[in-house]
Amino acid sequence: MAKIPELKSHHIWAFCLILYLIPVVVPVGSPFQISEITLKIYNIIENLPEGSIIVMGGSGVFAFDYEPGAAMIASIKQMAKNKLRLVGIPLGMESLQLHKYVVDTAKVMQADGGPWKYGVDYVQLPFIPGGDAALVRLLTSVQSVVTVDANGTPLENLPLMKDFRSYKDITLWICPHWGYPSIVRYVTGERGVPSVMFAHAYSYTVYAPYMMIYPDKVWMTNGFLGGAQYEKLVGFKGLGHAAVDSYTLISVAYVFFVVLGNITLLTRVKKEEEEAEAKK
Amino acid sequence: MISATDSLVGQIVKKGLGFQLTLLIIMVILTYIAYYLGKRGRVWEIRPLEGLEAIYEGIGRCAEMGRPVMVIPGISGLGSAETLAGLSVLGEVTKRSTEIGVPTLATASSTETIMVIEAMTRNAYTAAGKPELYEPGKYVRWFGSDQFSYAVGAAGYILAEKPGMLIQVGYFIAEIPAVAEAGARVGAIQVGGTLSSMDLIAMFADYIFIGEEIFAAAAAITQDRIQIATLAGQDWIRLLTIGILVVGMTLMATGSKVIVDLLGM
Amino acid sequence: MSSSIIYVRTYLTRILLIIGCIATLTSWYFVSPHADIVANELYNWNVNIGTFSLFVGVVTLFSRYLKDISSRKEQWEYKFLGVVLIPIWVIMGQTAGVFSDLYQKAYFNTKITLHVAILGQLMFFMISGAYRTYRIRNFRTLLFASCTLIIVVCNASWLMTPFPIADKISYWLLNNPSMAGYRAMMITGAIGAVVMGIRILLGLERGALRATEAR
Amino acid sequence: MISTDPWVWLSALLTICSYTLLYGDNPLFRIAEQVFVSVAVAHSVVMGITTVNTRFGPLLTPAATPQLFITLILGLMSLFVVWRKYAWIASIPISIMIGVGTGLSMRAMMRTDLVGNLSTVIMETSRIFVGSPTDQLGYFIRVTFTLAGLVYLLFTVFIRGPVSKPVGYIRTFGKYVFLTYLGLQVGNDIIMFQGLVTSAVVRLFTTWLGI
Repeated sequence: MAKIPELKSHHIWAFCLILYLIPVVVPVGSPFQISEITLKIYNIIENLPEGSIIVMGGSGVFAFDYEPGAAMIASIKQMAKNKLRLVGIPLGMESLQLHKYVVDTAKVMQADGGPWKYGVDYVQLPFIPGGDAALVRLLTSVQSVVTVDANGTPLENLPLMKDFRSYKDITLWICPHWGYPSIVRYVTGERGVPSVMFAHAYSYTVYAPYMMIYPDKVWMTNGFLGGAQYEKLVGFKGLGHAAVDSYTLISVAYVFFVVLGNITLLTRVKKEEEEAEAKK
Repeated sequence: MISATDSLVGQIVKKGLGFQLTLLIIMVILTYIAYYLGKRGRVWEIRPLEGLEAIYEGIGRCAEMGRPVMVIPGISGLGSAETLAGLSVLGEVTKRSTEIGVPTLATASSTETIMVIEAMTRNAYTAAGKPELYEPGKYVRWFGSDQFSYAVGAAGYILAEKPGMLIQVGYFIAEIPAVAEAGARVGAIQVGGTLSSMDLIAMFADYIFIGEEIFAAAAAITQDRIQIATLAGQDWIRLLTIGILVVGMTLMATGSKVIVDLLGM
Repeated sequence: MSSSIIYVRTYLTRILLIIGCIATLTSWYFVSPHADIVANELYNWNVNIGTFSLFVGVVTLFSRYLKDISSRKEQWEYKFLGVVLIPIWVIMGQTAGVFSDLYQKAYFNTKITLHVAILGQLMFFMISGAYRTYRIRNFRTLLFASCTLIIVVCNASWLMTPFPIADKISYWLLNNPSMAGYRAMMITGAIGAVVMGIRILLGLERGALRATEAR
Repeated sequence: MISTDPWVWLSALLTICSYTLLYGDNPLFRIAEQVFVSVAVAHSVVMGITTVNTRFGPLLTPAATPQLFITLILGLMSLFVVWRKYAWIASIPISIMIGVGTGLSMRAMMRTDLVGNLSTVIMETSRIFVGSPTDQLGYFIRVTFTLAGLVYLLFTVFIRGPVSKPVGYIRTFGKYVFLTYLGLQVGNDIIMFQGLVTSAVVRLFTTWLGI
């Protein structure tokens, strides 16, 4: 039996890069179904009373939070359609930029032709340092921690902030950030406010125990797949769809290379056995 | 009388938090007792750790193959407990491999960690009676303090030196695949352990330290009484939680929710 | 420095640490309006003090870079680029404002673009790594590789579409065996964190304060 | 059509620079990395100045409070952490932050991560015998895997006598519980990392080159 030679990493990478280009040139348009948990979150937001205040907040690194951003953008479109109100609370240094990115991309503000008016339907608070201590204090008194919005406008001049003083005014907390444990521990665990995380595929597996601890108050989507499902529910195609499209091919490549690696190992073992036999 | 006490406690301790507070107090007591015993000289035995045994065997195999060992204690500075655990492993590996003439190579991204590794290497050669073999910068390399400049440098270092064993124990995050893939390319035995990105380490490593095993490994290597006592104190608390679980599950099977109610969730 | 000053300093930091910790715990566990007032004040202090931590990085980086540039240390040219870029960026940021469209565009098209690209390319290492390491030599690799491959294929639409149950299998695996494994770690991690807190409180562990000890 | 937006060009070129890492270490990657590090640090400075203005602006108004002044001093003291000789000055504000952080972490970990999980495992026991067979198996796995994992993570406890063997088996099983979790997690990670590559590829080929 002939030994299959070991592939060089550069060849594997070049092959994968070509695979990535295929959906860009010829969109695969891979169909996928909606998971129960994504549908549940969609329905929760869908059934919130008009005017409910939703918080988008937490801390994380933008590049990682790019993944939850897919579902966040879709949910913002849904919120705007259902006349819900949103407050952005960035607790990480890059969170403010992520919040601006998702709101701008959702195109829900009046300047972009959407229904939301800044200060009335959406307010973006500035970055709040202090970590968990800031979050804990903010939950009992927003205005004691922050007095102006991200543009420097005093909060008393923003109609939405007149209705948002403490955790009691929050209907739902959505976290599109890595720092979800803090949200579960302090917002849901200590104050009982339901929370949703548009989770990274990585964080779904490690934060899943929180869903079991608070089964009626904590829900999570799963990574880009969850993002694509949310986009589909809301009715548009964004990064989630693009990621799922390329994943169709990459997942095949992944399995292919694992199988090939094992065949290579098998032929090597066989060859070694044959050589040992011949020596005898 | 009982109701009077109850109401008094109710006035002091917030509703539903009594058990959690009691558990916290028990944990304080157990932690202090373990510390006290450790300080007075009590030493606990630590169970065998697969990763540690693999490291000891691996050093021998490297000697047979004539290839060096490479140890990376993470990308954090000395403030991280994981890095300190990694340095303990590195210290022991350097000592053992130097004694049998196997070079131990190392790299890290933090400059303060690099300084400590360099000192450890020098001490190991002096202790082994071979100070003439030590040269600063010969065994320890630094490729920059940024996560990915370190990763690129470390991968290149691995491809150039072809270590027989690659040990990554310490604080690591997303850069693991870039370094460990190089280890796989040169066919090194890989041993790894970290807390935050263990899945990525596990993907590449032949032997792993699972979760807090890295601290157990550090305690076992250094035989530091206080570290071992901390480990023992945590074990008592772990046993207590297993006990609460077993009692709660047994009662739950008989239809009683008393433990769940007591937990106050 | 005289030993008595070091003594006073050490005790002062210990006392402040204990006050912070006890106030936070007391306000949560006990019915005490006084503890609530102290804790709330300390939370506000934390927010204000935390603001300054944003400058620590730049001070460290600049002092290191300037030293390397002046001694023409290896790769000093790249550091020079950094020393020039940082002030320009700060001026731009202060002029435009962090919530402006200009700042957002600049930030997104440099730092975020680069970060996403660098993290993304780890995918390539993961594929070539899987090719080499997922070789079934023993039960351990068999278990590990099969778990990975099951999730990889169950998340893919090419399997999910003809077999809708794939999605359910994927979630079942993540919500049961995977979740339970991590839960055990979460429980021991929580014990570790609480014990660490107790050790800090009892003065058995200096933790991050080690960084500020006089040398 | 190829983009004419200079920001898109910058973004595309930096993406290419960072992807040269796959070829090996090279000056283009070093430039990209330096831009990355510098912008990250500069961003923290911009955020810092903005936040100081917002938080300490009232000091220049009649609304200034003594507490605000104290925290300004403490904040400035915390900056001494970078000078080794005077790092002790920073220990005072840092001790307040560590104290509060430790207290918060202790109470939250105790409630959610420890007691919350214990309570959930116990509750799950009651669900092992109800519901569909898949659910029953799921709850059984949740409870047994958690217990086995906890037993595996005991390091200094040795059970001797007749039960030592069964405990040994549980411990070995615990190791495989963790391997199962880690294997499943890597599988789920793949979609995250590959999604990030997708966004880079889309940026290069759709946004920049207009394909």
